[in-house]
Formats: sequence, structure tokens, C-alpha cells
Amino acid sequence: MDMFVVMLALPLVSGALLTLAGERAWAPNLNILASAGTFLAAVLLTVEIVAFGPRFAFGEQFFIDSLNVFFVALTAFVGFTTSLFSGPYMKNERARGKLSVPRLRLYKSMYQFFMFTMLAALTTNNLGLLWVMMEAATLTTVLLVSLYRTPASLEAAWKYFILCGVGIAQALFGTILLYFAAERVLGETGNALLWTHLVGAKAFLDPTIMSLAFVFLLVGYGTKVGLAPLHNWLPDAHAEGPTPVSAVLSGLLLNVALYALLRCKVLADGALPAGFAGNLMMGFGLFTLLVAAFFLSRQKDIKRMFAYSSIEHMGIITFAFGMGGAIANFAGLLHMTLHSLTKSAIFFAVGHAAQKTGTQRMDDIRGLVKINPLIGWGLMLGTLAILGMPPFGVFASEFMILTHAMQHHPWATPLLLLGLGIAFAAIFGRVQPMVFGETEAKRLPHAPAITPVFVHLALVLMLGLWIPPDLARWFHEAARMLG
Amino acid sequence: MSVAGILGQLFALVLALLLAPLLTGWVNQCRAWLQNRSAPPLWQPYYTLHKLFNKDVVLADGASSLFRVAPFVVFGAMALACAIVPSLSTDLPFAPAADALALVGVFGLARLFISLAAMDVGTAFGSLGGRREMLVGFLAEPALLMVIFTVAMIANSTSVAAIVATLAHRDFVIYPSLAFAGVAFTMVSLAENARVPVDNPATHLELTMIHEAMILEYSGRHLALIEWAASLKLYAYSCLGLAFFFPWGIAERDNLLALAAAVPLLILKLAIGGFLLALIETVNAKMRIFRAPEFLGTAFMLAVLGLLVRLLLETRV
Amino acid sequence: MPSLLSIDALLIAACAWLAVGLAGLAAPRQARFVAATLFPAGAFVGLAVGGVGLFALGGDPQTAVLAIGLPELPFHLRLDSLAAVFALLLGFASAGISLYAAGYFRHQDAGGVPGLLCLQYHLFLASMLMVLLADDAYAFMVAWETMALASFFLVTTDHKHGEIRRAGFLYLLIAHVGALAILLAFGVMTGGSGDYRFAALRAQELSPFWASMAFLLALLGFGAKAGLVPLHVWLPEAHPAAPSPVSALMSGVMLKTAIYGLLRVSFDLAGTPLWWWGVVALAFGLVTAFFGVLNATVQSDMKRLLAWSSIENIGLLAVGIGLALLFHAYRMETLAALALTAVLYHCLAHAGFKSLLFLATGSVLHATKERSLGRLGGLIRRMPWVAWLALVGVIAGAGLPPLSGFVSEWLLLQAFLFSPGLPHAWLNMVVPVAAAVVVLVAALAGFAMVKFHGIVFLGQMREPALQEAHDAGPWEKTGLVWLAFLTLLLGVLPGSLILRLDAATRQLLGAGLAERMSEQGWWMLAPISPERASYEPLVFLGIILLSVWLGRGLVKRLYHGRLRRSPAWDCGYHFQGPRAQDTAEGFSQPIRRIFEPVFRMERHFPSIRDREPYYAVKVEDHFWYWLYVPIARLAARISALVASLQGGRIAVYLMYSFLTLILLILVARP
Amino acid sequence: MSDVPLSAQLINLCAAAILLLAFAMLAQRRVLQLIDLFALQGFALFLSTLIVAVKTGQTHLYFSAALTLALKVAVLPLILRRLVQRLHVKGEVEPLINIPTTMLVGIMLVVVAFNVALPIAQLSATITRGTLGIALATVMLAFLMMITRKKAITQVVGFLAMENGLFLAATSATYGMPMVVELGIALDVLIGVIILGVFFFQIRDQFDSLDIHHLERLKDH
Repeated sequence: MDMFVVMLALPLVSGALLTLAGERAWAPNLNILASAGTFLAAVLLTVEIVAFGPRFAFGEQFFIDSLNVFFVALTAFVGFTTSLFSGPYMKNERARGKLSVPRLRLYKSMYQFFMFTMLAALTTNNLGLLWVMMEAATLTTVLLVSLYRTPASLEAAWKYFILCGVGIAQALFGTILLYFAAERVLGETGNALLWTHLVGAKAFLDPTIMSLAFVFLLVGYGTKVGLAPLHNWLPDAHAEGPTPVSAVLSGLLLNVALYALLRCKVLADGALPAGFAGNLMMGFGLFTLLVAAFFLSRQKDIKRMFAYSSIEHMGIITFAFGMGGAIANFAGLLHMTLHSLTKSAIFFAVGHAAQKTGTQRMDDIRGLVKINPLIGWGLMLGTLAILGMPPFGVFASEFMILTHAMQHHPWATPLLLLGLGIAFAAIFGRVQPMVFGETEAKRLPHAPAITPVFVHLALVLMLGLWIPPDLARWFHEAARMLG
Repeated sequence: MSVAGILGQLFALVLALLLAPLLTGWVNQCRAWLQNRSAPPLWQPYYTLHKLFNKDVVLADGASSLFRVAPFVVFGAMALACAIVPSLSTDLPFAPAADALALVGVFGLARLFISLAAMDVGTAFGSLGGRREMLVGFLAEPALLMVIFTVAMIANSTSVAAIVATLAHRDFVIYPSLAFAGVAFTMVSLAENARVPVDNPATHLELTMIHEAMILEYSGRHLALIEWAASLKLYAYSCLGLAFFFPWGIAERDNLLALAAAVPLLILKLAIGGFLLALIETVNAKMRIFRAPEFLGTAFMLAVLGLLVRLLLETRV
Repeated sequence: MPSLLSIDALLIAACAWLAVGLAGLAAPRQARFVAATLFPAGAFVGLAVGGVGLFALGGDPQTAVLAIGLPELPFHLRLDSLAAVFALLLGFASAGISLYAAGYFRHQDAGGVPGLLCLQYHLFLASMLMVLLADDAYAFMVAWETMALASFFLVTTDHKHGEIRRAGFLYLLIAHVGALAILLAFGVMTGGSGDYRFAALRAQELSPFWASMAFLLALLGFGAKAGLVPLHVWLPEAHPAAPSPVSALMSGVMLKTAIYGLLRVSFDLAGTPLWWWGVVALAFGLVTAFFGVLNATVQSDMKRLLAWSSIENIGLLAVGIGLALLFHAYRMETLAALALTAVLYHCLAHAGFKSLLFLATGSVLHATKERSLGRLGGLIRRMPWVAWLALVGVIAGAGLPPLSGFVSEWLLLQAFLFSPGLPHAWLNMVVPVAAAVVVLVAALAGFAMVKFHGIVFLGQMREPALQEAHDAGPWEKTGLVWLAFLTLLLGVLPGSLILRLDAATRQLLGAGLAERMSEQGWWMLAPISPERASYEPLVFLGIILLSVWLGRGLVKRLYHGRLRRSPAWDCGYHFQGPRAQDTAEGFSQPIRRIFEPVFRMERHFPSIRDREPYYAVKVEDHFWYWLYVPIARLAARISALVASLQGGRIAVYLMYSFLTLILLILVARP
Repeated sequence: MSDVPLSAQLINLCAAAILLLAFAMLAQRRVLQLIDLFALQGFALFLSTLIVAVKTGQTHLYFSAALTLALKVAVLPLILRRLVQRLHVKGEVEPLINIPTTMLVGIMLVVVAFNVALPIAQLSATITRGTLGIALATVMLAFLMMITRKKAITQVVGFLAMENGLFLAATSATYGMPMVVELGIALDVLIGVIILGVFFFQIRDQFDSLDIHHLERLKDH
């Protein structure tokens, strides 16, 4: 059985099933089961790729190499843990009367469709299809963001839809330009959008067209990544949607958008003088980091704050890839991985915390360790991890990024440190009083799923102290592919 | 370390223990004369000590063990100080035990204990006295150390014996820095020994006193030891001043004749010093306690100035 | 070649600490098990660490590479003499503190899960050990930040109180900013080679400018951890907030790791120092010491008083480092060794007596539930053990002979006495005068210490509840006695230890005091020559003890030993109560008056018209208002400006995208 | 111009018509007329795609043309008109910036777009190279329209107009994207519009209006 087909088919089929399922008793379990199956298939696929090297699927339309297979595994993993988390979470939401049964159904099916779009976007070999899947991902998540149908969630979803729609339209224009450039080299064979062909011909692509194409792609996918000043949709969407959605938005969607951007950067690097794409990305990255850092201190809503934190980290990662080179790319990939794991863990903890206290306003959340020590410590450790405190792994990647920047772009280091310092002050100053202190506890009807939080954090801790050699090798290979 | 040296050291120590109350008595006598009072006998301090030793110790109810230990520690510290300061000879086997910096430490240790003891019983006077003593101390101590710095830089040593040996037996050179240091030292000595204008040993007026306030609860042998220690302190300071600024006549190593000559010379110098002290106490008025920091601050500044003069004028770079 | 290298032994010790900590998680709520089994085990490991440190002093540097860390940069470890000195400090000080903690945490009922506390505590110890062993920037940073993190959790153990949370936040924030500066310093020191092993940093030849940048960044980073003014604001908040054993660990040991880092960078990694580095360190040190001690004297909370006193001591250490750097820069290596020995010795001394004092406050706190000096007093009658052992710490803290504090101060002043020999036209005049400040600081420290001991332990009890106080338990006593013993040992036998410290100075400077000192007797401390200066604490102590003993004996023999008790003299006014004693504020009134501009004071004076007249004084830190408040305001202003980006209007958002696009199209040309 | 084949001339004409319609939309205040103009633009797009298909003989371009006709000329305007009627959107659309200024900015954008496209067009082998500039200009004008309009529904029309511009670029300038991609794009657009429709109802339920100034609550300022 082709694991790749299984992996893509499972979410698609179960999504359809869940749409039809109605409120059957097995529906939540199907959601988890499908996610688990997808994860399993992804693991097997990863093993296969690691063992036998890259491969195609569906003709040349899909291509799995060492760069994307790991993202596939990561996506499937976070998708799986998020589905675990969302089980009790959504039940509690239902019990609190925030969601009706049809909405729950919508949530589950859209969740599976979303997973499908993510996995398809990651594995497709066709840059046009990549665009299509990104757009589809937007569409599925728009419905998820507006799930509560509150004025605020509608507004957030509307902004998300319009801004990302417009943004991604620019990416389409960029893709068309790319096709335009590739056609002149590869001819009208229909292969002109296939990555495997493009990458071979990248040195012959016309620089004038490619520079314009890259600008459009950067603005387009950059909107989705959340680069400032294109980020405005992101905090709204994260704050107003259900927490599992925030977790996958931060943990997966941003990664996939960045992945798309990276693929484009490789082509641009081949066609354009060295540093053109990289400098643009470095500039955006730094600007994003600083803007997000200053935004952080003004936040009152906990999910909104962590959304800005995601923007901040996307800035760091973009900066890292902008620098390029083996170490920086390695660090960027590592940081993407760690950010996904950590941020989703944080959102899990935040979700439970917000449910327990009945609010997302940080000033009203106090004494989480008293309410539930595991949630409290999960949030505390997650926050410290995302802030780059050793021994958690985020520090490892930030260390590599910082040291690489010091070596090659010393001017940027003070700015990076400024951003990190301000972010630390802002986030930690907010989280600490929430975790500690006194409170009146309240029990929830369904026990929270804490395991995903600590599984994620344990992985993050491990990566800070020890990166398995196989993983390191993969990172190296992927980093080399990125140039 | 010779037998003669050890004997000389012991002799100096015993002499200090014996002479110290006499010096106090002498100063009191001079002061009485200068103030047109009829003087107490020269031996009065000895009578007082004897009387106090004979009396029972009356301990305040709350007094702790620290209160009882303190007089002995203070006495021991002062005895040590007297043993280190060369009064007769520079051949002191104990001298390496503590140099001039450690000497200041000894005084500090005594001060710490007496202040703590003062606070022990928990009367208003005691803590007031302890606080004021520490106030005087933290200002006087640095000034004293700066004086020692100046002198130590001249002698290239902090060992008191070595300093005296250098100063006494070198060709006569005028050190302007020593003038500053001398004035500062005098001011510090006045403060440290609870003399007018900083303190008045003869009064029990609560608003002004320092030393007496601290020992208000002491009686019997404890008080005797403290009074004796106070005399020893005055003696030690006097000898230190003499050693630094008028070192002539102090015997050198293995010179018994000089040692024999040093004793009368020392007594003479102490007598003159005591008279001058009485004179200072007579012509000055006790100042308000809040002026004391200014007084001692001046001493500190003068000492620092002395050091600067030493560095600026007397060293060749 | 020994079968078990010292570095392996230390690694095993670190693992043992971790294991002890994790064992705490196994039974998180069983205070008795955690306290009576795990903490003594930790103390035992501490003793072992100290012993290994002592053994490794003077040995050849040993290295190890662990299989963890980054793929290109696994953890490099190295144990050399400098690290050994601090391992010695860590081990022996923590042994006493852990023993004490075994008793203290047994009945610690307020706040904190015992098992969690145990984990954090031992993680803290293990990470400090790893800081000392780290031989590459990554390992160092990981250990350094883990140490900060563990201590942060310990500080916020009792997180019910808002002020403790704020203290913890401030602490971690400044520690983190400092860590970023340290990281930057390492980055600068690589000189663009990208090699972060310390061996590579050592080999790197830096231009004077970059070397100076590295030094200044290190001073900033380590200074933030150590509490150099103006980065000290967290210290008087965080140290008192922690449970007392933790305060002891932080003040006694953790601050020294910052000193270790500063020594490591400025003497070992950054190359030959420039002369003005010394001046910078000296200046910061002087300001810190002076500001610290003045604030120590005016505190009304016993633990804050000690915390400020720690700032003072850090200042003195920085002064010593500055002096050593100055001598080192001018190649006067023996004198540099003298100053450096003073620094190392003071680290050890301070670790002993400050831990002792903090633990004593722990006992007081435990017995009385009271930290404010205004409500303590007379505890020597209920807690004689603690009071007398604290007196040992107080004497050492006041820098008085014959205890440990005096030795280092004495060495430092000796070093100052040589500063006129500096071959620089004005340094040789200014630096000796700096000694005046050091001396003033030392004298003021005495004032603070007398205030501490006198008001807490002596006098009458200011509150009736204090009658209920009880002395420390056996574990606590053992810990206190151990630390007092160390303080005494360091005080009376400096010579032999300084001979061992020689290995560290020799490693950093290529010169030491040993060859001169070994000529003299072991009881004697004469770093340069006995004619120049000498100190024999044992003789010193002997004379004092002898005269106390002789005095007692003789007086009893010649006269009598009679003793009566009667009420204290009340001047005929028998309404006097404990309230008539000096308060903490009253005691320090002269200091506030003399040094008024140094403090930011808010005073309320009673007036005739007041219905209920009262006097109040609040002393605050100027630096808070000079430095931190403006920075916070600036950040808030920028944030407000940036936040206008997110104005809520979708049309404006679209315009941002549009303008970005247009701008890029027009500007970004290959 | 005589050496330019007729088909190319026709395509250029269609492209020009699309640009003209884009300007007209920018100037149009009434919602229903705006939708009409959008449908007209879709028709022009259909024509140009058809001509390219005929000229090049690529079958999937016929398919594209059919899709354009179905979606952009028939279905989408129909849905939009329905929505406007069902939701009782007022006829007048008050722009945020007055129309003459908008037009002025629009002209400048066209200049920019042409300038940017010029070097690329010179490289192009296809005869319809001028259309790339026009497509870019259309995209930008649509963008401008979205920025300056207050109603949610006009923003959507702007969004769709932008899609038209992209489609023009995809078919005319490059003679069509691969089939899969075009299908995908079309599907996305369709789903998007359906979701939008759902949205409109939700928004109106919540706010009793489709004015986007209700959607300005989430902010940090």
C-alpha cells in the first residue's frame, strides 16, 4: 500500500465522512483515529524516504524529498496531538454552551480538510497546485475561525479571508510570472511549474522576471506567514478562533506558508544575483521581529499575545533563511520545528486555562498552578521555552541564528537581541502572574488532555540538549537543498 | 625570635597594662589643673579599678551571655593592640601577628563587641550609645586607615614595627604629608577615645554622651575591665601616634641599653602628650553629636589629602 | 594517570544532584522524606564536590566532551584550577546550606511543593557546577540560563504574594538581558571564526577595539547577574523573596559564578587586558560597594539588609578584579596575583559568612514568622545557637579579624598599597585614593552588621510573640556550625589555602604568591615579604583568647566571681518598654542624614496639628527612577506607536499590503 | 501595427477593455451597476481567452474560457445580485476617498504597472506581451478599489476583479497555465464566493448591516 496515498486520502475521506456523520457517537473518535492514521502513514512514509530517497507520486505532480518529508511528519504529528487535545476541549466548549452540534461537525470535517490541504501543499511538486492548496487552506480555516459566530470571530474571519485572499492573489501573480519565466526555458510542456524541473533550470530563468515574481511571491506567501506589515490578520484570527485552530494555525499553517516561500527562494537564488532574495527576507524578518516584540507588551488577550509571539518567531525564522548558508538554514529548520511544537503546546495549555477561568483576558487569569498544576506548569515551561530559555530547544536554534548573524551580519545582532529582550519582558511579565498567585478554582466537566502539552515540551527539551544524529543529518541535507 | 625579644615584648605589654591607667589619671589631673579644679590623685584610676573589681557584678535582667563576654574580649583586643604597637622597642616577636591594618581591625573588633553589648540589655541609652559609637567608628576608621596608608607608603611596609624602624632610623627628612596625617590622626584619636570635642568622658548627659551611654549597664569587674580597656586604648593610640610622628628614642633590635633609655623617654613623651590632650579638651567645647560627622569627615579628608600630598610631592615617578 | 579523573567525578556529582532532584518528584508531597533523606544526600554530594575541587586545584586541566548539545558543538567541559576554586566554593558552601535545608524544609508549610522544591534546588546546584565546567559558549549559556531559571523558580516558591512575583520577574528579566549580553560577548570573542569552543576563543587574536567590546559586554552581562550598580535592582528584591536556604545559595554561591565568568572572560578568554578595563571595573566596583553598603545600613528588613550587603561585597570583588586587571595590563604579575588572590579569597569568605547569615535569618524567620527588624529583638535569649553562630558571620561580614572577611580585605588593601607603583601618570595617584572608599565601605559594613545583629538578636523583644521563638533544630544547627567553622577556618588559616589558590592565579597570570609565601611558616600570611606586611591570625586569635581566659581566671582568683541580677536601670522612669529601644530606622538615622543625596527618601514628619502624629520614612533606590522607569516609558511609547499599525480598519491593512508591494516593485531590483 | 496578426490585435483590444472596465468600476458608486461592470469584465476576459484558445488550439484553454463564461459572467454576478437584493444593501456606495483622487491614483498605478511590465514584455516571445502590463494594472486597480470602498460587498467585487486580472495574465500573457492549476484556481474562487455568501448572512445577522466599519473592533491601538 502506498503510504503516500493513504496519508493524503485519510484526511480527505474522513473529512467527507465527518461531514455526513452528523452527531454520531463515534465522530470524535473518528477525528482522532483519522489523525492518528495520518500520522502513522506519515511516519512510515518518512521511513521510506529516509531509506530509499526521494520519490514521485501521481505522475510528477507530487514529489517527496528530504526537505518536505520531515515537515509532513511534523505536520501529521502536531495534527494528531491537536486532535487529541481538541477532544476534551471541544466537549467542554459544548458543555459551556459556546458551540452547537452542527458547528462541532463543521469543526471536525474542516479540521480534516485542513490537514489534507496542508499535507498536499507540502508534498506537491507543482507550484501552481501549491498555490491552490494554500488558498484552500485559507478557505477551510476561515470557517474554523468564525466557528463561534460571535461578532468578534466574524470580524476576525472576514479580515482573515480578505487579507489572505488578496495576499495570496499576489502569490498567484508571482506564480504566473514564474511560469512565464520558466516557459521560456522549459517550453510549453506543462512541466514549467514542476519544482523538480524548475530547480534544474533555475540558473537560466530570466532575472528581470524572477525578481518581480519573487517580490509578488514574497508579499503573497509572506502575508500568510505573517510578516509585518502584512501580518494584521494573524492576531485576530488566532485570538477569536477555537484554540485547537489557533494551535494548528501557528504550528502548521505558518510553517507551510514559509515552506512555500522557501521553495520560491531557492528558485530566485538560482536566477538572481546572490543576496537579492536573502536580503529581502532578512529585512522582512528583522522588521517583523521588532514590530511583533513591541506589539507584545500591549496585549490583554492571552491568545492574541501568543499570536504576536508567533509573528515574532516567523520573523526570526525568515531572517535565518534570509541569511542562508548551511548553519543558518539548519537553524531555521530547527527553529520551525521547535516553534511548531512549543507554540502548539502553549496553545493547548492556554486553551485549557482559558476554559478553566472562563476568560481570555490575562488580567482575569490568576493562579493556574492552583487550579491545575499541570496546566500551570505546562504554560510556564512552554512560555519559557518559546522565549528561548535553555535548556529548551528554541535556545539552540536561536543560539545558532544569533551566532551566525554575529559572524556574517553583525549589524543585525543588536536588533535581534533587542527584539528578543523586549519579547521576553513582555510575555514573561504577563504569563508569570497568570500561572502563579491565588485564585478561585473551578472544575470542568471533562478532564483536560495534558499529555500532548508535555509530549511536545519533552521533545523540545530533548532537542535543546541532544539532536538525534538522524535528525541532524536530515536537517543538514534539507539545509543544503535550500542553498 | 630571640629570648630577649620575647622578654622585651612581655615587658612592653606589662608596662602598657600598668601605665595605661596612670596615663588616664595624668590626663584627668592635667585637665583639672587647667580648669582650675582641684585634681584627683594621680593613682585614682587604680583605686577605681580595685574598687570595681571588688564589687559584685549587678547584671540587668535581660543581659545575655554576649553581654558578659564582651568586656573580656574588649580587654583582650586592647591588650593585643598594646602588644603590637612598638612603645619601647621595634623588636617585637608579636608584631608580625598583626600589621597596622590588622591593628585597625583590632580596634574595630573591640568596637563591634562593645556596641553589641550596649544594645544587649535593650534600654534606650544602650542602643543610642551603640549607634553613635558605630557612627564615630565608621568615620574614624577610614581616616585612621588613610593615615596608616600614608605612613605605610613612606615606609614601604604596613608592619608597625617596620614603619617605626624606618621612620626613626632614617636620615631626617621632612614629609609634608605627615603633617596632614598627624592632624588627622589627632582628630581620630580624640574621637576614638571618647574625648572632647566628640564625646565627654566626664558627663552622663544623655543627649551628648557616647561611650558612657554604652556602658551604663556595666558594673563590677565588667566595668573595671572596660575602663581598663579604655585606658589601654588611649595608651595604644598615644603610643601609635608617638611611633608614627615622634619615633625617636625607640630601641632597635638587640639593644638593651637603648631599651633602658626608651622607658623614661616614653614616659616623658606620654606625659607631654597627655598634657596636650588635656589642653585640647579644655580649650574646646563638646560639639553637638550631629557635628561629629563633619569633624570626622574633615579628619578623613585631611588623611586623604595627606595621601595625595605623599603621592604628588614625595614620589618620583 | 588516575583511573577516575576529577572532571569525571564532578560530572558524576552533577548527575547525582540531578538524580536527587528527580527523586523529589517521586514523592512530591512528602516533606519528611524529601527533607530528611534527599537534602542530606545533596549535602553529601556537595562535600564531595568541594573535596574534588580542592584536590583538582593545581592539577593539569582536564577536558571532556559530552555527546549532548548541538551537532557541531557538543558540550565541551574543562576543569582547570580557576574552575576548581569555584567548585570548592560551591561544594563546601552548598553542603552546609543543604544540611540546613534538610531541617528547614521539613516544616516549611507555607507555599511550595517539597518535591518540586527539591528538584529546583538540586537543578540549581547542578547547573552551577556545569557553569564552572563549561568549556564552550553553548554549554556555558545552557548551564547559565538553567541556573537562572532554577533560581527563579526557587525565588518564586511563595508566589502567593504579588511582590514576590514581581521580584522574580525582575530577576529573570535582568538575568536574561545579561545572558544576551554574555552571548554577544562570546560572539565578539570568536572574531568571526564561528568557533565557540573556549579553546578557540583563547587562541583568537582580537583587535583592541573588539577585545574591549567583549570585555564591556561581559562586564554588563556578568554584572547583571552579580548585581553591579546600576544593574543591581533585582537583587534586593529577589534574594529576600526566596526561602532562606535559597537566599543563602544565591548570595553565597550564585553571585560568585558571575565573578567566575568575569574572571574567565577578562583574564582567560579576551586576551591581554587594556589598562582602562581595570579602571572601568574599579569604578563600577567602587560605586557598587559604596551604594550597596549605604543601602544596607538603612534597610528595615533583615534579608534585604543582607542582600544589599551582598551588593557591597560584589562591589569589593569588582574593585579587586579591576586592580588585578590594572596590574596585569602593566605586566606587574605578582601584584596582579595579590589582587586576584584577594578576589578569590573574598569569594570564598563571602560564600561562607553570607550563607551563614542568610541561614540565620531563615531560623529567625521560621521561629518568629517575622522579617521586619522593627518587630524583632532579644532573640539571643531564645535562640542562643543561632545568635552566636550569626555573630561569627557578623564579625566576618564586618571585615574584622580574626575571621575570614578580614583576610581578603587585608589582601585587597595590601594590593592597593602597591598601586602608586603603576607606571601611569595619574592612575598611580587616583587608584590609591580609591582605597579610601574601600576602607569607608568596610567601616560602613561594620555599621550594617552591628545593626543587623544588635536589632535582631539583642535588646528586648519588640513583640510579645517573640517569647514563643525556639532555637534551630539539629539539622539547621549542623549546617550553621559547618558554615561558621568554614568562616573561622578561612579566617585563621589563610596561608595554607592561599598556597593552593596559587594554582589559579598562576594559571591566569603566570605568577603567584606561593614561592614567597612557602618560605614563611604555615601560620603566617605575608604575601610579598614579612618585612612588607604580615598577618598571623592564629597568633592573633590566640592572644585574644588567652587574654579573655587569663582575664577571667585572674579576676576570679584575685577577687571573686559574684554576680547578681536586677532590673535594668530605667533612669527612674519605669514606663520604659521595648519600644524605647532604637528601631531599625532610628539606628540608621545618622547615615540617612549624612548621605542624604544618595537615597531617594519620602519622609513624613509629625506636625502639631496632627490628630495622630506619626513619623514615617521610605527609602527608595534612585537608579530605579533614573534608569529603569525612563526605559520602561520609552518602550511603552514605542509600543504605542507601533500598535497604531493594528488600528482595526481593514482598508488600512490592505493599504499596508499595497504599499509594501508597490515599494518592493519599485525598489527591489536585482 | 500591420505586422501584428489580427488575433493579437483582438486580444489587446479585449485587454484594453478589461482595463477600461477596471477604471469604470473604480468610478462606479452603485453596487448593482458595479456588479454589471464586473460581469462585463468577465465577458471581456472570456473573449480574450477564447481568442487565445482559437489561436493556439490548446484544448484546455477552451475549457478555461467556458469556465470563465460560466463563473464570472453568469454564476458569480448572479449570486452577488441575489445577495444585494436579499440583504437590502443600499444602492449608494460611499467611498472612503473621493472618486477623482482615486482615479488620479489609479492612473499613476497604471503608469507604474506598465513601467514594471515593460522589460518583461520585451523578453516575451508571445505576441500578446502587452497584456501582462494590463493584467498587472488591473490587479492594482482592483486592489485600490478594495482599499477605498466601505461596503463588504464592494470589497468582494474588488477581490473578484483582481482575480480577473490574474486570469488575464494567466491565459493571455502566458497562453494558459497547466490544466490542473486552472481547475484548482476556479474551484477555489467558487468555494470562496460561496463561503463569502454564507459570511454575508452571518455578518448581517450580527451587525444588521454590511458596512465594514462594524468590523473594526479588533485592534491594539
